[in-house]
Amino acid sequence: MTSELIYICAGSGLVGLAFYRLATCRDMLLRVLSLNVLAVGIAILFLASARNAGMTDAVPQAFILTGIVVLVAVTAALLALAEQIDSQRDE
Amino acid sequence: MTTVLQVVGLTLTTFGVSFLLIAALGVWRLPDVLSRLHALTKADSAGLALIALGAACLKGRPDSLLVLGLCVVLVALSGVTIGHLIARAHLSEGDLE
Amino acid sequence: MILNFLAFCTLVATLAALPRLIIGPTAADRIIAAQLAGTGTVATLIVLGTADKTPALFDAALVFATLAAVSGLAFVALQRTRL
Amino acid sequence: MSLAFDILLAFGVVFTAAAALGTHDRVASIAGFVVTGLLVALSLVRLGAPDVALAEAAIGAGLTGALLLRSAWRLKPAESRVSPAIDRIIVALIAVCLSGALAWAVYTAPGAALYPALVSERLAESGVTNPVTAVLLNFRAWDTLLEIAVLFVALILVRIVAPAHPQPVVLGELMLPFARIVVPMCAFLAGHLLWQGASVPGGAFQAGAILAGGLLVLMLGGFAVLTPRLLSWGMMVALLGLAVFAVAALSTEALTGTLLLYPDGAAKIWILMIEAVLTLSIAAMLCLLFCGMPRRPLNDV
Repeated sequence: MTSELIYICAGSGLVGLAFYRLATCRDMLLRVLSLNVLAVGIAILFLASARNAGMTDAVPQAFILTGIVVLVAVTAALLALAEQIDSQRDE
Repeated sequence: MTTVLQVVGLTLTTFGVSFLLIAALGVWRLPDVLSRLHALTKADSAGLALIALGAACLKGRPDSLLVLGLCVVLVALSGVTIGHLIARAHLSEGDLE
Repeated sequence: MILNFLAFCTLVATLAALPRLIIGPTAADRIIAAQLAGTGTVATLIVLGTADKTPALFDAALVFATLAAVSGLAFVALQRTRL
Repeated sequence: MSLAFDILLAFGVVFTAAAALGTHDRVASIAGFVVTGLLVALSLVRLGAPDVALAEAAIGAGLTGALLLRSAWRLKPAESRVSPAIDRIIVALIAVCLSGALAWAVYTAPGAALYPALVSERLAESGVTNPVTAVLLNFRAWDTLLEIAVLFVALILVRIVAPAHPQPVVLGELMLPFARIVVPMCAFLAGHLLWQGASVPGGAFQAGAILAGGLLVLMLGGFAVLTPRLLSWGMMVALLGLAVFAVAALSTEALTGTLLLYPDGAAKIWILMIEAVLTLSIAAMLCLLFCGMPRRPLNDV
Protein backbone atom coordinates (compact mmCIF):
# COMPACT_ATOMS: atom_id res chain seq x y z
CA MET A 1 0.00 0.00 0.00
CA THR A 2 2.91 2.37 0.64
CA SER A 3 4.04 2.47 -2.97
CA GLU A 4 0.50 3.40 -4.00
CA LEU A 5 0.62 6.23 -1.47
CA ILE A 6 3.84 7.50 -3.08
CA TYR A 7 2.22 7.60 -6.51
CA ILE A 8 -0.94 9.19 -5.11
CA CYS A 9 1.26 11.97 -3.72
CA ALA A 10 3.00 12.37 -7.08
CA GLY A 11 -0.31 12.49 -8.96
CA SER A 12 -1.87 15.06 -6.67
CA GLY A 13 1.38 17.05 -6.80
CA LEU A 14 1.10 17.18 -10.58
CA VAL A 15 -2.53 18.31 -10.35
CA GLY A 16 -1.62 21.12 -7.92
CA LEU A 17 1.32 22.22 -10.05
CA ALA A 18 -0.76 22.32 -13.22
CA PHE A 19 -3.52 24.22 -11.43
CA TYR A 20 -1.04 26.84 -10.22
CA ARG A 21 0.41 27.30 -13.70
CA LEU A 22 -3.01 27.47 -15.36
CA ALA A 23 -4.03 30.22 -12.96
CA THR A 24 -0.88 32.34 -13.10
CA CYS A 25 0.49 31.99 -16.62
CA ARG A 26 -0.59 33.91 -19.72
CA ASP A 27 1.48 32.01 -22.28
CA MET A 28 -0.74 29.84 -24.49
CA LEU A 29 1.83 27.07 -24.96
CA LEU A 30 2.44 26.76 -21.24
CA ARG A 31 -1.30 26.65 -20.61
CA VAL A 32 -1.74 23.76 -23.04
CA LEU A 33 1.23 22.06 -21.37
CA SER A 34 -0.38 22.56 -17.95
CA LEU A 35 -3.58 21.00 -19.19
CA ASN A 36 -1.61 17.96 -20.32
CA VAL A 37 0.18 17.72 -16.98
CA LEU A 38 -3.18 17.98 -15.20
CA ALA A 39 -4.57 15.08 -17.23
CA VAL A 40 -1.47 12.97 -16.60
CA GLY A 41 -1.70 13.66 -12.86
CA ILE A 42 -5.32 12.56 -12.80
CA ALA A 43 -4.37 9.41 -14.73
CA ILE A 44 -1.76 8.50 -12.09
CA LEU A 45 -4.22 9.18 -9.26
CA PHE A 46 -6.90 7.08 -10.93
CA LEU A 47 -4.63 4.11 -11.57
CA ALA A 48 -2.98 4.25 -8.16
CA SER A 49 -6.39 4.08 -6.51
CA ALA A 50 -7.51 1.30 -8.89
CA ARG A 51 -4.71 -0.96 -7.72
CA ASN A 52 -5.28 -3.41 -4.94
CA ALA A 53 -3.72 -6.72 -4.01
CA GLY A 54 -1.17 -6.47 -6.81
CA MET A 55 -3.82 -6.33 -9.53
CA THR A 56 -4.90 -3.22 -11.40
CA ASP A 57 -8.54 -2.86 -12.34
CA ALA A 58 -9.09 -3.12 -16.11
CA VAL A 59 -12.01 -0.68 -16.35
CA PRO A 60 -10.10 2.42 -15.10
CA GLN A 61 -7.23 1.39 -17.37
CA ALA A 62 -9.56 1.47 -20.36
CA PHE A 63 -10.91 4.87 -19.24
CA ILE A 64 -7.44 6.36 -18.99
CA LEU A 65 -6.42 4.88 -22.34
CA THR A 66 -9.43 6.55 -23.93
CA GLY A 67 -8.60 9.75 -22.08
CA ILE A 68 -5.03 9.85 -23.39
CA VAL A 69 -6.17 9.54 -26.99
CA VAL A 70 -8.86 12.20 -26.55
CA LEU A 71 -6.29 14.43 -24.84
CA VAL A 72 -3.98 14.47 -27.85
CA ALA A 73 -6.91 15.42 -30.09
CA VAL A 74 -7.87 18.22 -27.70
CA THR A 75 -4.26 19.41 -27.59
CA ALA A 76 -4.08 19.54 -31.38
CA ALA A 77 -7.36 21.44 -31.60
CA LEU A 78 -6.30 23.93 -28.89
CA LEU A 79 -2.94 24.54 -30.55
CA ALA A 80 -4.58 25.10 -33.94
CA LEU A 81 -6.96 27.62 -32.35
CA ALA A 82 -4.12 29.34 -30.48
CA GLU A 83 -2.11 29.67 -33.69
CA GLN A 84 -5.14 31.14 -35.41
CA ILE A 85 -5.66 33.66 -32.58
CA ASP A 86 -2.02 34.73 -32.75
CA SER A 87 -2.07 35.19 -36.51
CA GLN A 88 -5.31 37.21 -36.29
CA ARG A 89 -3.65 39.44 -33.73
CA ASP A 90 -0.88 40.18 -36.20
CA GLU A 91 -3.21 41.59 -38.81
CA MET B 1 26.42 -23.26 -16.66
CA THR B 2 23.50 -21.18 -15.46
CA THR B 3 25.48 -19.66 -12.61
CA VAL B 4 28.28 -18.73 -15.02
CA LEU B 5 25.74 -17.06 -17.30
CA GLN B 6 24.21 -15.26 -14.34
CA VAL B 7 27.56 -13.93 -13.16
CA VAL B 8 28.47 -12.83 -16.68
CA GLY B 9 25.04 -11.22 -17.14
CA LEU B 10 25.21 -9.34 -13.86
CA THR B 11 28.73 -8.13 -14.61
CA LEU B 12 27.76 -6.89 -18.06
CA THR B 13 24.66 -5.15 -16.72
CA THR B 14 26.70 -3.49 -13.99
CA PHE B 15 29.21 -2.26 -16.57
CA GLY B 16 26.39 -0.90 -18.73
CA VAL B 17 24.73 0.86 -15.82
CA SER B 18 28.00 2.47 -14.76
CA PHE B 19 28.49 3.56 -18.38
CA LEU B 20 25.11 5.26 -18.27
CA LEU B 21 25.88 6.90 -14.93
CA ILE B 22 29.19 8.27 -16.18
CA ALA B 23 27.54 9.50 -19.38
CA ALA B 24 24.83 11.29 -17.38
CA LEU B 25 27.52 12.86 -15.24
CA GLY B 26 29.35 13.88 -18.42
CA VAL B 27 26.26 15.48 -19.96
CA TRP B 28 25.75 17.36 -16.73
CA ARG B 29 29.32 18.50 -16.11
CA LEU B 30 31.23 18.73 -19.42
CA PRO B 31 31.93 22.28 -20.63
CA ASP B 32 30.56 22.55 -24.20
CA VAL B 33 27.99 21.08 -26.59
CA LEU B 34 30.29 18.87 -28.61
CA SER B 35 31.88 17.18 -25.60
CA ARG B 36 28.42 16.59 -24.09
CA LEU B 37 27.37 15.05 -27.40
CA HIS B 38 30.39 12.77 -27.14
CA ALA B 39 29.22 11.58 -23.70
CA LEU B 40 25.66 11.04 -24.98
CA THR B 41 26.57 8.89 -27.96
CA LYS B 42 28.74 6.60 -25.82
CA ALA B 43 25.82 5.97 -23.48
CA ASP B 44 23.45 5.36 -26.39
CA SER B 45 25.59 2.81 -28.15
CA ALA B 46 27.87 1.14 -25.59
CA GLY B 47 25.91 1.52 -22.33
CA LEU B 48 22.60 0.24 -23.60
CA ALA B 49 24.25 -2.53 -25.63
CA LEU B 50 26.04 -3.82 -22.50
CA ILE B 51 22.84 -3.69 -20.44
CA ALA B 52 20.89 -5.54 -23.16
CA LEU B 53 23.62 -8.14 -23.48
CA GLY B 54 23.57 -8.67 -19.73
CA ALA B 55 19.78 -8.95 -19.73
CA ALA B 56 19.97 -11.46 -22.59
CA CYS B 57 22.44 -13.58 -20.56
CA LEU B 58 20.16 -13.46 -17.52
CA LYS B 59 16.99 -14.23 -19.47
CA GLY B 60 18.34 -16.57 -22.12
CA ARG B 61 15.11 -16.82 -24.11
CA PRO B 62 15.27 -16.41 -27.89
CA ASP B 63 12.19 -14.15 -28.24
CA SER B 64 13.44 -11.66 -25.67
CA LEU B 65 16.82 -11.80 -27.44
CA LEU B 66 15.20 -10.51 -30.61
CA VAL B 67 13.39 -7.69 -28.82
CA LEU B 68 16.54 -6.64 -26.97
CA GLY B 69 18.57 -6.64 -30.19
CA LEU B 70 16.01 -4.42 -31.91
CA CYS B 71 16.06 -2.06 -28.90
CA VAL B 72 19.83 -1.71 -29.11
CA VAL B 73 19.79 -1.13 -32.88
CA LEU B 74 17.08 1.51 -32.63
CA VAL B 75 18.63 3.44 -29.75
CA ALA B 76 22.10 3.34 -31.29
CA LEU B 77 20.74 4.44 -34.65
CA SER B 78 18.74 7.33 -33.22
CA GLY B 79 21.72 8.36 -31.09
CA VAL B 80 23.97 8.43 -34.15
CA THR B 81 21.53 10.32 -36.34
CA ILE B 82 20.43 12.86 -33.72
CA GLY B 83 24.03 13.37 -32.66
CA HIS B 84 25.08 13.95 -36.25
CA LEU B 85 22.26 16.42 -36.86
CA ILE B 86 22.92 18.35 -33.65
CA ALA B 87 26.65 18.54 -34.39
CA ARG B 88 26.02 19.64 -37.97
CA ALA B 89 23.63 22.36 -36.91
CA HIS B 90 26.00 23.40 -34.14
CA LEU B 91 28.99 23.69 -36.45
CA SER B 92 27.24 25.39 -39.35
CA GLU B 93 25.22 27.97 -37.47
CA GLY B 94 27.02 28.31 -34.20
CA ASP B 95 23.92 26.99 -32.49
CA LEU B 96 20.54 25.49 -33.19
CA GLU B 97 18.67 28.66 -32.27
CA MET C 1 18.16 -7.86 -5.21
CA ILE C 2 21.23 -6.80 -7.15
CA LEU C 3 19.01 -6.21 -10.16
CA ASN C 4 16.70 -4.00 -8.13
CA PHE C 5 19.69 -1.98 -7.05
CA LEU C 6 20.86 -1.76 -10.68
CA ALA C 7 17.39 -0.56 -11.73
CA PHE C 8 17.65 2.14 -9.07
CA CYS C 9 21.08 3.16 -10.42
CA THR C 10 19.71 3.36 -13.97
CA LEU C 11 16.94 5.63 -12.76
CA VAL C 12 19.54 7.80 -11.03
CA ALA C 13 21.43 8.00 -14.34
CA THR C 14 18.21 8.98 -16.11
CA LEU C 15 17.56 11.79 -13.66
CA ALA C 16 21.19 12.94 -13.45
CA ALA C 17 21.09 14.54 -16.89
CA LEU C 18 18.09 16.69 -16.00
CA PRO C 19 20.04 19.65 -14.54
CA ARG C 20 21.48 20.08 -18.02
CA LEU C 21 17.95 20.15 -19.42
CA ILE C 22 17.06 22.99 -17.08
CA ILE C 23 20.19 25.13 -17.22
CA GLY C 24 20.77 24.70 -20.94
CA PRO C 25 22.21 27.12 -22.04
CA THR C 26 21.54 26.28 -25.71
CA ALA C 27 18.72 24.30 -27.29
CA ALA C 28 21.22 21.63 -28.36
CA ASP C 29 22.11 20.91 -24.71
CA ARG C 30 18.47 20.45 -23.82
CA ILE C 31 17.88 18.06 -26.70
CA ILE C 32 20.96 16.06 -25.66
CA ALA C 33 19.65 15.81 -22.08
CA ALA C 34 16.20 14.70 -23.29
CA GLN C 35 17.76 12.10 -25.56
CA LEU C 36 19.85 10.70 -22.70
CA ALA C 37 16.74 10.54 -20.50
CA GLY C 38 15.04 8.54 -23.25
CA THR C 39 17.92 6.06 -23.38
CA GLY C 40 17.84 5.90 -19.58
CA THR C 41 14.16 4.94 -19.48
CA VAL C 42 14.72 2.21 -22.06
CA ALA C 43 17.60 0.86 -19.95
CA THR C 44 15.50 1.08 -16.77
CA LEU C 45 12.72 -0.92 -18.42
CA ILE C 46 15.18 -3.59 -19.58
CA VAL C 47 16.71 -3.96 -16.12
CA LEU C 48 13.26 -3.98 -14.48
CA GLY C 49 12.08 -6.58 -16.96
CA THR C 50 15.02 -8.80 -16.06
CA ALA C 51 14.40 -8.30 -12.34
CA ASP C 52 10.65 -8.85 -12.43
CA LYS C 53 10.72 -11.88 -14.75
CA THR C 54 8.11 -10.22 -16.96
CA PRO C 55 9.17 -10.13 -20.62
CA ALA C 56 6.22 -7.79 -21.42
CA LEU C 57 8.46 -4.98 -20.18
CA PHE C 58 10.87 -5.68 -23.05
CA ASP C 59 8.08 -4.89 -25.52
CA ALA C 60 7.47 -1.66 -23.65
CA ALA C 61 11.20 -0.91 -23.92
CA LEU C 62 11.00 -1.43 -27.68
CA VAL C 63 8.09 1.02 -27.95
CA PHE C 64 10.03 3.55 -25.86
CA ALA C 65 13.09 3.13 -28.08
CA THR C 66 11.09 3.72 -31.26
CA LEU C 67 9.40 6.78 -29.84
CA ALA C 68 12.69 8.14 -28.53
CA ALA C 69 13.97 8.03 -32.10
CA VAL C 70 10.86 9.79 -33.43
CA SER C 71 10.76 12.54 -30.81
CA GLY C 72 14.53 13.14 -31.09
CA LEU C 73 14.11 13.63 -34.81
CA ALA C 74 11.14 15.94 -34.22
CA PHE C 75 13.25 18.06 -31.88
CA VAL C 76 16.02 18.50 -34.42
CA ALA C 77 13.83 18.85 -37.51
CA LEU C 78 11.31 21.28 -36.09
CA GLN C 79 14.04 23.26 -34.42
CA ARG C 80 15.53 24.10 -37.77
CA THR C 81 12.33 25.23 -39.45
CA ARG C 82 12.60 28.56 -37.70
CA LEU C 83 15.86 29.35 -39.43
CA MET D 1 15.06 -1.18 -2.67
CA SER D 2 11.96 -1.09 -4.85
CA LEU D 3 10.44 1.39 -2.42
CA ALA D 4 13.45 3.67 -2.95
CA PHE D 5 12.94 3.24 -6.70
CA ASP D 6 9.29 4.30 -6.42
CA ILE D 7 10.14 7.32 -4.28
CA LEU D 8 12.86 8.48 -6.68
CA LEU D 9 10.57 7.96 -9.66
CA ALA D 10 7.70 9.91 -8.09
CA PHE D 11 10.08 12.68 -7.14
CA GLY D 12 11.49 12.72 -10.68
CA VAL D 13 8.00 12.98 -12.21
CA VAL D 14 7.03 15.98 -10.09
CA PHE D 15 10.46 17.59 -10.49
CA THR D 16 10.51 17.37 -14.30
CA ALA D 17 6.91 18.59 -14.52
CA ALA D 18 7.86 21.59 -12.35
CA ALA D 19 10.89 22.23 -14.55
CA ALA D 20 8.75 22.00 -17.70
CA LEU D 21 6.12 24.41 -16.40
CA GLY D 22 8.49 26.75 -14.58
CA THR D 23 10.58 27.99 -17.48
CA HIS D 24 9.80 30.37 -20.33
CA ASP D 25 12.30 28.75 -22.69
CA ARG D 26 10.23 26.89 -25.28
CA VAL D 27 12.65 24.03 -25.91
CA ALA D 28 13.24 23.54 -22.18
CA SER D 29 9.55 23.28 -21.37
CA ILE D 30 8.79 20.88 -24.22
CA ALA D 31 11.86 18.71 -23.56
CA GLY D 32 10.88 18.70 -19.87
CA PHE D 33 7.36 17.67 -20.80
CA VAL D 34 8.59 14.82 -23.01
CA VAL D 35 10.81 13.52 -20.19
CA THR D 36 7.87 13.84 -17.77
CA GLY D 37 5.82 11.73 -20.16
CA LEU D 38 8.51 9.04 -20.24
CA LEU D 39 8.81 8.97 -16.45
CA VAL D 40 5.02 8.88 -16.06
CA ALA D 41 4.91 5.93 -18.44
CA LEU D 42 7.55 4.24 -16.30
CA SER D 43 5.50 4.82 -13.16
CA LEU D 44 2.40 3.46 -14.92
CA VAL D 45 4.40 0.28 -15.60
CA ARG D 46 5.16 0.18 -11.87
CA LEU D 47 1.46 0.64 -11.13
CA GLY D 48 0.67 -2.48 -13.12
CA ALA D 49 -0.90 -0.78 -16.14
CA PRO D 50 1.41 -1.58 -19.09
CA ASP D 51 -1.34 -0.98 -21.67
CA VAL D 52 -1.74 2.60 -20.51
CA ALA D 53 2.02 3.00 -20.19
CA LEU D 54 2.51 2.06 -23.85
CA ALA D 55 -0.14 4.56 -24.94
CA GLU D 56 1.30 7.28 -22.70
CA ALA D 57 4.83 6.72 -24.02
CA ALA D 58 3.68 6.73 -27.65
CA ILE D 59 1.07 9.49 -27.51
CA GLY D 60 1.79 11.51 -24.39
CA ALA D 61 5.53 11.75 -24.80
CA GLY D 62 6.05 11.25 -28.53
CA LEU D 63 3.22 12.78 -30.51
CA THR D 64 2.18 15.52 -28.08
CA GLY D 65 5.82 16.60 -27.92
CA ALA D 66 5.97 16.85 -31.72
CA LEU D 67 2.68 18.79 -31.80
CA LEU D 68 3.89 21.26 -29.19
CA LEU D 69 7.19 21.71 -31.02
CA ARG D 70 5.34 22.42 -34.24
CA SER D 71 3.40 25.20 -32.56
CA ALA D 72 6.22 26.47 -30.35
CA TRP D 73 7.66 28.89 -32.90
CA ARG D 74 4.33 29.96 -34.32
CA LEU D 75 2.88 31.10 -31.02
CA LYS D 76 4.23 34.40 -29.84
CA PRO D 77 5.38 34.40 -26.23
CA ALA D 78 2.88 36.30 -24.12
CA GLU D 79 3.99 39.61 -22.68
CA SER D 80 6.02 38.69 -19.62
CA ARG D 81 3.77 40.59 -17.25
CA VAL D 82 3.87 38.64 -14.01
CA SER D 83 0.79 38.60 -11.85
CA PRO D 84 1.25 40.38 -8.50
CA ALA D 85 2.97 38.46 -5.73
CA ILE D 86 -0.11 38.40 -3.51
CA ASP D 87 -2.15 36.72 -6.25
CA ARG D 88 0.52 34.12 -6.79
CA ILE D 89 0.73 33.34 -3.09
CA ILE D 90 -3.05 32.90 -2.86
CA VAL D 91 -3.11 30.66 -5.94
CA ALA D 92 -0.18 28.63 -4.57
CA LEU D 93 -2.03 28.16 -1.28
CA ILE D 94 -5.17 27.02 -3.10
CA ALA D 95 -3.08 24.63 -5.22
CA VAL D 96 -1.42 23.11 -2.15
CA CYS D 97 -4.79 22.66 -0.45
CA LEU D 98 -6.18 21.10 -3.63
CA SER D 99 -3.30 18.61 -3.85
CA GLY D 100 -3.57 17.71 -0.19
CA ALA D 101 -7.32 17.25 -0.32
CA LEU D 102 -7.06 15.17 -3.48
CA ALA D 103 -4.37 12.91 -2.05
CA TRP D 104 -6.31 12.46 1.18
CA ALA D 105 -9.58 11.78 -0.64
CA VAL D 106 -8.05 9.21 -2.99
CA TYR D 107 -6.07 7.51 -0.24
CA THR D 108 -8.99 7.15 2.17
CA ALA D 109 -11.59 6.26 -0.46
CA PRO D 110 -13.26 2.93 0.30
CA GLY D 111 -11.34 0.34 -1.68
CA ALA D 112 -14.13 -2.11 -2.47
CA ALA D 113 -13.39 -2.84 -6.12
CA LEU D 114 -16.51 -3.67 -8.07
CA TYR D 115 -15.22 -4.29 -11.58
CA PRO D 116 -12.39 -6.86 -11.41
CA ALA D 117 -14.74 -9.66 -10.42
CA LEU D 118 -17.24 -8.76 -13.14
CA VAL D 119 -14.54 -8.48 -15.80
CA SER D 120 -12.82 -11.74 -14.95
CA GLU D 121 -16.16 -13.52 -14.78
CA ARG D 122 -17.09 -12.54 -18.35
CA LEU D 123 -13.57 -12.53 -19.82
CA ALA D 124 -13.97 -16.03 -21.28
CA GLU D 125 -16.89 -14.97 -23.51
CA SER D 126 -15.25 -11.73 -24.69
CA GLY D 127 -13.06 -13.47 -27.28
CA VAL D 128 -9.78 -12.00 -25.99
CA THR D 129 -7.73 -12.66 -22.88
CA ASN D 130 -6.34 -9.19 -22.24
CA PRO D 131 -8.91 -7.61 -19.87
CA VAL D 132 -8.19 -4.06 -21.06
CA THR D 133 -8.85 -4.96 -24.70
CA ALA D 134 -11.96 -6.84 -23.60
CA VAL D 135 -13.29 -3.74 -21.84
CA LEU D 136 -12.36 -1.39 -24.70
CA LEU D 137 -13.73 -3.39 -27.61
CA ASN D 138 -16.34 -5.67 -26.13
CA PHE D 139 -17.86 -4.63 -22.81
CA ARG D 140 -17.65 -0.88 -23.41
CA ALA D 141 -17.20 -0.82 -27.19
CA TRP D 142 -19.83 1.90 -27.44
CA ASP D 143 -17.52 4.29 -25.54
CA THR D 144 -14.69 3.51 -27.93
CA LEU D 145 -16.90 4.19 -30.93
CA LEU D 146 -17.80 7.59 -29.48
CA GLU D 147 -14.13 8.25 -28.77
CA ILE D 148 -13.28 7.76 -32.43
CA ALA D 149 -16.09 10.18 -33.20
CA VAL D 150 -14.51 12.72 -30.81
CA LEU D 151 -11.16 12.33 -32.59
CA PHE D 152 -12.91 12.95 -35.89
CA VAL D 153 -14.59 16.09 -34.54
CA ALA D 154 -11.17 17.41 -33.47
CA LEU D 155 -9.88 16.62 -36.95
CA ILE D 156 -12.72 18.60 -38.54
CA LEU D 157 -11.96 21.52 -36.23
CA VAL D 158 -8.31 21.46 -37.27
CA ARG D 159 -9.43 21.35 -40.89
CA ILE D 160 -11.63 24.42 -40.45
CA VAL D 161 -8.95 26.38 -38.60
CA ALA D 162 -6.27 25.18 -41.06
CA PRO D 163 -2.92 25.84 -39.38
CA ALA D 164 0.06 26.09 -41.74
CA HIS D 165 1.94 22.93 -42.74
CA PRO D 166 5.25 22.22 -41.08
CA GLN D 167 7.90 22.84 -43.71
CA PRO D 168 10.11 19.86 -44.50
CA VAL D 169 13.78 20.69 -44.11
CA VAL D 170 16.90 19.16 -45.61
CA LEU D 171 18.46 17.11 -42.85
CA GLY D 172 21.44 15.59 -44.57
CA GLU D 173 22.49 12.24 -45.90
CA LEU D 174 22.15 10.26 -42.67
CA MET D 175 18.36 10.66 -42.80
CA LEU D 176 17.85 8.07 -45.51
CA PRO D 177 19.38 5.08 -43.63
CA PHE D 178 17.65 6.31 -40.47
CA ALA D 179 14.24 6.33 -42.15
CA ARG D 180 14.96 3.04 -43.90
CA ILE D 181 15.34 1.31 -40.56
CA VAL D 182 12.96 3.26 -38.31
CA VAL D 183 9.91 3.38 -40.59
CA PRO D 184 9.72 -0.39 -41.29
CA MET D 185 10.38 -0.93 -37.56
CA CYS D 186 7.36 1.24 -36.74
CA ALA D 187 5.16 -0.67 -39.16
CA PHE D 188 6.39 -4.02 -37.83
CA LEU D 189 5.95 -2.95 -34.20
CA ALA D 190 2.46 -1.63 -34.92
CA GLY D 191 1.47 -4.98 -36.40
CA HIS D 192 3.03 -6.83 -33.47
CA LEU D 193 1.21 -4.67 -30.89
CA LEU D 194 -2.07 -5.04 -32.75
CA TRP D 195 -1.80 -8.82 -32.95
CA GLN D 196 -0.66 -9.40 -29.38
CA GLY D 197 -3.19 -6.90 -27.99
CA ALA D 198 -5.69 -9.73 -27.72
CA SER D 199 -3.71 -11.53 -25.03
CA VAL D 200 -1.02 -9.26 -23.57
CA PRO D 201 -0.58 -5.45 -23.35
CA GLY D 202 -1.02 -3.72 -26.69
CA GLY D 203 -3.90 -2.85 -28.98
CA ALA D 204 -5.27 -0.53 -31.62
CA PHE D 205 -4.43 2.76 -29.93
CA GLN D 206 -0.82 1.92 -29.19
CA ALA D 207 -0.34 0.45 -32.66
CA GLY D 208 -1.94 3.47 -34.31
CA ALA D 209 0.28 5.84 -32.38
CA ILE D 210 3.43 3.92 -33.35
CA LEU D 211 2.37 3.90 -36.99
CA ALA D 212 1.74 7.64 -36.80
CA GLY D 213 5.27 8.01 -35.41
CA GLY D 214 6.65 6.25 -38.48
CA LEU D 215 4.65 8.51 -40.80
CA LEU D 216 5.97 11.50 -38.84
CA VAL D 217 9.53 10.39 -39.57
CA LEU D 218 8.66 10.28 -43.27
CA MET D 219 7.16 13.76 -43.15
CA LEU D 220 9.89 15.38 -41.07
CA GLY D 221 12.63 13.77 -43.13
CA GLY D 222 11.11 15.28 -46.25
CA PHE D 223 10.36 11.90 -47.86
CA ALA D 224 6.62 12.46 -48.06
CA VAL D 225 5.45 15.56 -49.87
CA LEU D 226 2.11 16.76 -48.52
CA THR D 227 0.08 17.25 -51.65
CA PRO D 228 -3.65 18.02 -51.31
CA ARG D 229 -4.33 14.66 -52.94
CA LEU D 230 -2.35 12.80 -50.26
CA LEU D 231 -4.10 14.75 -47.53
CA SER D 232 -7.56 13.95 -48.85
CA TRP D 233 -6.57 10.28 -49.03
CA GLY D 234 -5.51 10.58 -45.40
CA MET D 235 -8.88 12.09 -44.56
CA MET D 236 -10.59 9.14 -46.29
CA VAL D 237 -8.58 6.62 -44.26
CA ALA D 238 -9.39 8.58 -41.10
CA LEU D 239 -13.09 8.45 -41.91
CA LEU D 240 -12.87 4.76 -42.80
CA GLY D 241 -12.25 3.75 -39.16
CA LEU D 242 -15.32 5.55 -37.91
CA ALA D 243 -17.40 4.21 -40.80
CA VAL D 244 -16.32 0.58 -40.35
CA PHE D 245 -16.88 0.75 -36.60
CA ALA D 246 -20.36 2.25 -37.10
CA VAL D 247 -21.26 -0.36 -39.74
CA ALA D 248 -20.02 -3.10 -37.39
CA ALA D 249 -22.21 -1.66 -34.63
CA LEU D 250 -25.27 -1.63 -36.89
CA SER D 251 -24.66 -5.13 -38.24
CA THR D 252 -24.28 -6.55 -34.74
CA GLU D 253 -27.59 -4.88 -33.98
CA ALA D 254 -29.08 -6.69 -36.97
CA LEU D 255 -27.42 -10.04 -36.15
CA THR D 256 -27.88 -10.26 -32.39
CA GLY D 257 -30.46 -7.61 -31.59
CA THR D 258 -28.10 -5.67 -29.34
CA LEU D 259 -25.73 -2.89 -30.36
CA LEU D 260 -22.11 -4.14 -30.39
CA LEU D 261 -22.91 -7.54 -28.92
CA TYR D 262 -20.83 -9.79 -31.14
CA PRO D 263 -22.30 -13.07 -32.40
CA ASP D 264 -21.43 -16.14 -30.29
CA GLY D 265 -17.93 -17.52 -30.82
CA ALA D 266 -16.97 -14.98 -33.47
CA ALA D 267 -16.07 -12.18 -31.05
CA LYS D 268 -12.33 -12.46 -31.66
CA ILE D 269 -12.69 -12.10 -35.45
CA TRP D 270 -14.91 -9.05 -35.05
CA ILE D 271 -12.60 -7.42 -32.53
CA LEU D 272 -9.50 -8.01 -34.65
CA MET D 273 -11.18 -6.66 -37.78
CA ILE D 274 -12.33 -3.51 -36.02
CA GLU D 275 -8.95 -3.05 -34.36
CA ALA D 276 -7.04 -3.43 -37.65
CA VAL D 277 -9.10 -0.74 -39.35
CA LEU D 278 -8.96 1.46 -36.25
CA THR D 279 -5.16 1.25 -36.21
CA LEU D 280 -4.88 2.63 -39.74
CA SER D 281 -7.52 5.23 -39.08
CA ILE D 282 -5.98 6.41 -35.79
CA ALA D 283 -2.57 6.68 -37.44
CA ALA D 284 -4.06 8.77 -40.25
CA MET D 285 -5.94 10.99 -37.80
CA LEU D 286 -2.91 11.63 -35.61
CA CYS D 287 -0.82 12.49 -38.67
CA LEU D 288 -3.43 14.87 -40.03
CA LEU D 289 -3.78 16.50 -36.61
CA PHE D 290 -0.03 17.08 -36.74
CA CYS D 291 0.34 18.36 -40.27
CA GLY D 292 -2.94 20.24 -40.61
CA MET D 293 -5.09 20.67 -43.69
CA PRO D 294 -4.63 22.85 -46.75
CA ARG D 295 -6.46 26.14 -46.63
CA ARG D 296 -8.83 26.28 -49.58
CA PRO D 297 -10.31 29.41 -51.14
CA LEU D 298 -13.84 30.05 -49.88
CA ASN D 299 -15.74 29.50 -53.14
CA ASP D 300 -14.11 26.08 -53.51
CA VAL D 301 -15.64 24.62 -50.34
